[in-house]
Amino acid sequence: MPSEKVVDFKDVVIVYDNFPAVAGATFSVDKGEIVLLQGPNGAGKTTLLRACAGLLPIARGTANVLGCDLSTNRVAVRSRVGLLGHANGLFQDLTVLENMLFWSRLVGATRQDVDQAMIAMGISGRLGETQVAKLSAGQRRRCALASLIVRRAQLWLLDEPHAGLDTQGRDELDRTLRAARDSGATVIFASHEIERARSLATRSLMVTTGMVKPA
Amino acid sequence: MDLTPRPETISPKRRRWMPIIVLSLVGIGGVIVVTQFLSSAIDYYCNVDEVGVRSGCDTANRLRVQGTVEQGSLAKSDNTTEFKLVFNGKSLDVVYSGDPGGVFQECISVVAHGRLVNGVLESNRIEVKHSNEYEAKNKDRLENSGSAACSQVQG
Amino acid sequence: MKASQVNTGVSLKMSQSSQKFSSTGTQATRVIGVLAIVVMAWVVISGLVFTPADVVQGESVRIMYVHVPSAWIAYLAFIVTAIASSFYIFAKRHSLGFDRVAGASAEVGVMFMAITLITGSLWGRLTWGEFWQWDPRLTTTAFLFVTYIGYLAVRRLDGSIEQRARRSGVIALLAVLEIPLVHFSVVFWRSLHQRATILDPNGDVKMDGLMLFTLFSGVVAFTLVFAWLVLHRQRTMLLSDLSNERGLDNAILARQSENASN
Amino acid sequence: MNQTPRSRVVSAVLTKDLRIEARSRVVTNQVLPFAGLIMIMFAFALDNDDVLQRVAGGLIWLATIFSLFVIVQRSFAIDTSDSALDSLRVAGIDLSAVFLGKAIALTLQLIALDVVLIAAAFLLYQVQVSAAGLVLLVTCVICATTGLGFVGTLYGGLTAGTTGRETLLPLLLLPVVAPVLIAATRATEAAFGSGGAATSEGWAWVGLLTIFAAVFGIGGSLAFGPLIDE
Repeated sequence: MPSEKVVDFKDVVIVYDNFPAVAGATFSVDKGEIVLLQGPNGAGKTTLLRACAGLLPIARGTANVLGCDLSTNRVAVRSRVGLLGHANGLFQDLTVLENMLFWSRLVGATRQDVDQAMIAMGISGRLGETQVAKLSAGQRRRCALASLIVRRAQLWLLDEPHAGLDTQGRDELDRTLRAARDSGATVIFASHEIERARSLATRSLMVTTGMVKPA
Repeated sequence: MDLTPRPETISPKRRRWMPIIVLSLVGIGGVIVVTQFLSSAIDYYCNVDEVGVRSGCDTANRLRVQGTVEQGSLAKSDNTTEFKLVFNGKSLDVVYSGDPGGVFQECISVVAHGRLVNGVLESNRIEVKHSNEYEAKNKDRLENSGSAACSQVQG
Repeated sequence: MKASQVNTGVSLKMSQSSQKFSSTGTQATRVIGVLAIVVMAWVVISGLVFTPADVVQGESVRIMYVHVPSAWIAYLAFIVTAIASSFYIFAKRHSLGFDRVAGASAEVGVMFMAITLITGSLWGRLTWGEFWQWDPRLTTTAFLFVTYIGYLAVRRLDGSIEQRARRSGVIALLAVLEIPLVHFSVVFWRSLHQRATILDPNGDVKMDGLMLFTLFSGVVAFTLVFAWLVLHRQRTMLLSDLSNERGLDNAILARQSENASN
Repeated sequence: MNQTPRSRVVSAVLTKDLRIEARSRVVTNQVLPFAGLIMIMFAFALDNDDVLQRVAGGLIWLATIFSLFVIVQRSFAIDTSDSALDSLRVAGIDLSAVFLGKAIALTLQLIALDVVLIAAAFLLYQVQVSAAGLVLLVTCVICATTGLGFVGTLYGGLTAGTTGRETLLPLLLLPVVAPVLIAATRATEAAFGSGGAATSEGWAWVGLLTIFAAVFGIGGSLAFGPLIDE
């Protein structure tokens, strides 16, 4: 292993809609960490997470994720990360189970993986047969988290994972993220639930106006 | 619950040239289909000798007939213009309602639109089909004998 | 040099970042521009005065000196677009300079194609008696024109410069396939439009000597105009990209100082 | 080395798109009546059996191509509405498989649409078809809709998620699908025997349709990934 650094950003600028949403971010994340990104709205947390997933071009600076240089090989990163964005990425007209089976087929997960993930997020049974359009916001979030779990990524990127979940759901989520870390994954997440997030994270980073500092 | 990261997924190396070769073969096939099998359907006109013979030139339909206006056949009256179209040894009488105007004259190629009635093409539109020859309009040539001029213009 | 403050201390990903601009002209474009004016003047005088009228078409043959060169240059422009796009797409280092050349060339090509269609319909009215006929050559030309209008519309879609280059590159490579279809439509099918005189496959050019020379001069003049326009347009595109880049530098500084003041 | 096999991605995307259509019935409830309306309007406007029989082939394919614009936009709206397209990008799969899956789903919807439109032509325009003509008609529908499915998916992916795509998509697609419109119309006319056309004349047009489908099938699966990967 040449480096245990999973994410390594140096003076990274990311332009979104002609605006430097990230304006010179320098930070790194080691393997096995659970890193919290905190900061006010519009600070660039979402942009950072999407860039780590290889979805946004790097305008300036050097960015390295899981050994891939993002400015030259953005696509290679995508097969190794799992991203839960603001949106859930679910199909409204399909049931919870159909959504889960669709994503699990794409990433090569088994039916057993799906069942376990659905039990873990509390959406198995009758809820599994319900169309996503008829679910509450919190239930949809659980479904999106379950499809992230079957992904079994090396790097988990979560944008406001706690938002919309009830206490029980948040406990389930925290347990799952710790278990993933223990199995060898790395987690970066953004959250406004500072108390809960701090207890989950092994380290916090402060994101303000497109820059990253230790919190 | 198993949360161990999956081993890296490596996309298999694809042969980059195969699709391009297949694509060009398909393209060649396209050219052959278009030029060999579809020409009669896309052709703009039928030649005089093909009327009623070639598919797509059926005498029942409205036709576009190409030929040369025979020298000495042009007869203009008040409302009609009559002339003979010749091509490849066959000829066809054309009655055009009106005066074609423009550069219409004897000895040039035209496309006449119309229907066949008793072996006569009743036309209501005439387009001059210009050949791909361009020559200077000079006095010498205009004074040449008519037949020589006509053979010069025929494409 | 007034423009020397451009890109001070900023590493630009632009291919010509070291170049300093006071205008989009250079020695080369000035020479091309002057040559274009001289040759064009000769084409106008020769086309309108020196060349004879055609034995069949009469005076309307003079439209040919504009119509044929503009059609050829439109083809040339679209082929340049396709070549530049393929350089952008297939080269290891996706250089945006090629994308700008592709875009500039397509814009000029659409202009020449419009000139071709307008002069062609005028000539058609005089010779065939019709402005427009749905014959194979005219129909395929119309499709080609609309395709490249679509290409320009794709370049204006929102997204990053790289996205613009990739999307329009794919369309350019698909659209260029139409050109042989348009050019050979008069050979494949019987068309109202005459076959090519100068690019005759058998090589016997049936055209009066001075007419031919004037037509060639027209092609040279239009090629020079094309080159002049593309070089300038490509540079204004570069300048606009550079100014965006400068705007970005300012935006980054503003964003960072916003941070310091907090 | 456990990249998900292409065939599995293709079938997953295909069943997903078809199942969503079966549930939401957007094509059935909106596009089909729209296309049917085009057929009926022409029947009223050209109240003449001779003319209608003659133009039946053209009307079927004109209605198909107008419907194509709507179905393509619907097909990509499914994926962009809740950012599922982002999740597809991050899933680390071969995106040409997504292209094939979506194109096949689109083709099957178009075939279903054409079956209804052809049935409408039989009812409204009293067209006739022989056994040989029926074989030609079926082949023509399959080849033409496959080509339309490929080209629609390619251009739909190109404009997916951009502003102004509603107007841009027809502008881009119309010149490209014009050969399909012409070829499919001529082949259908040959199958119906409209205007005395012989059935055998239609097969060359079907050849053209096949080649169109092959070009955009290969070109699309090469280009779709880079276009979506942003």
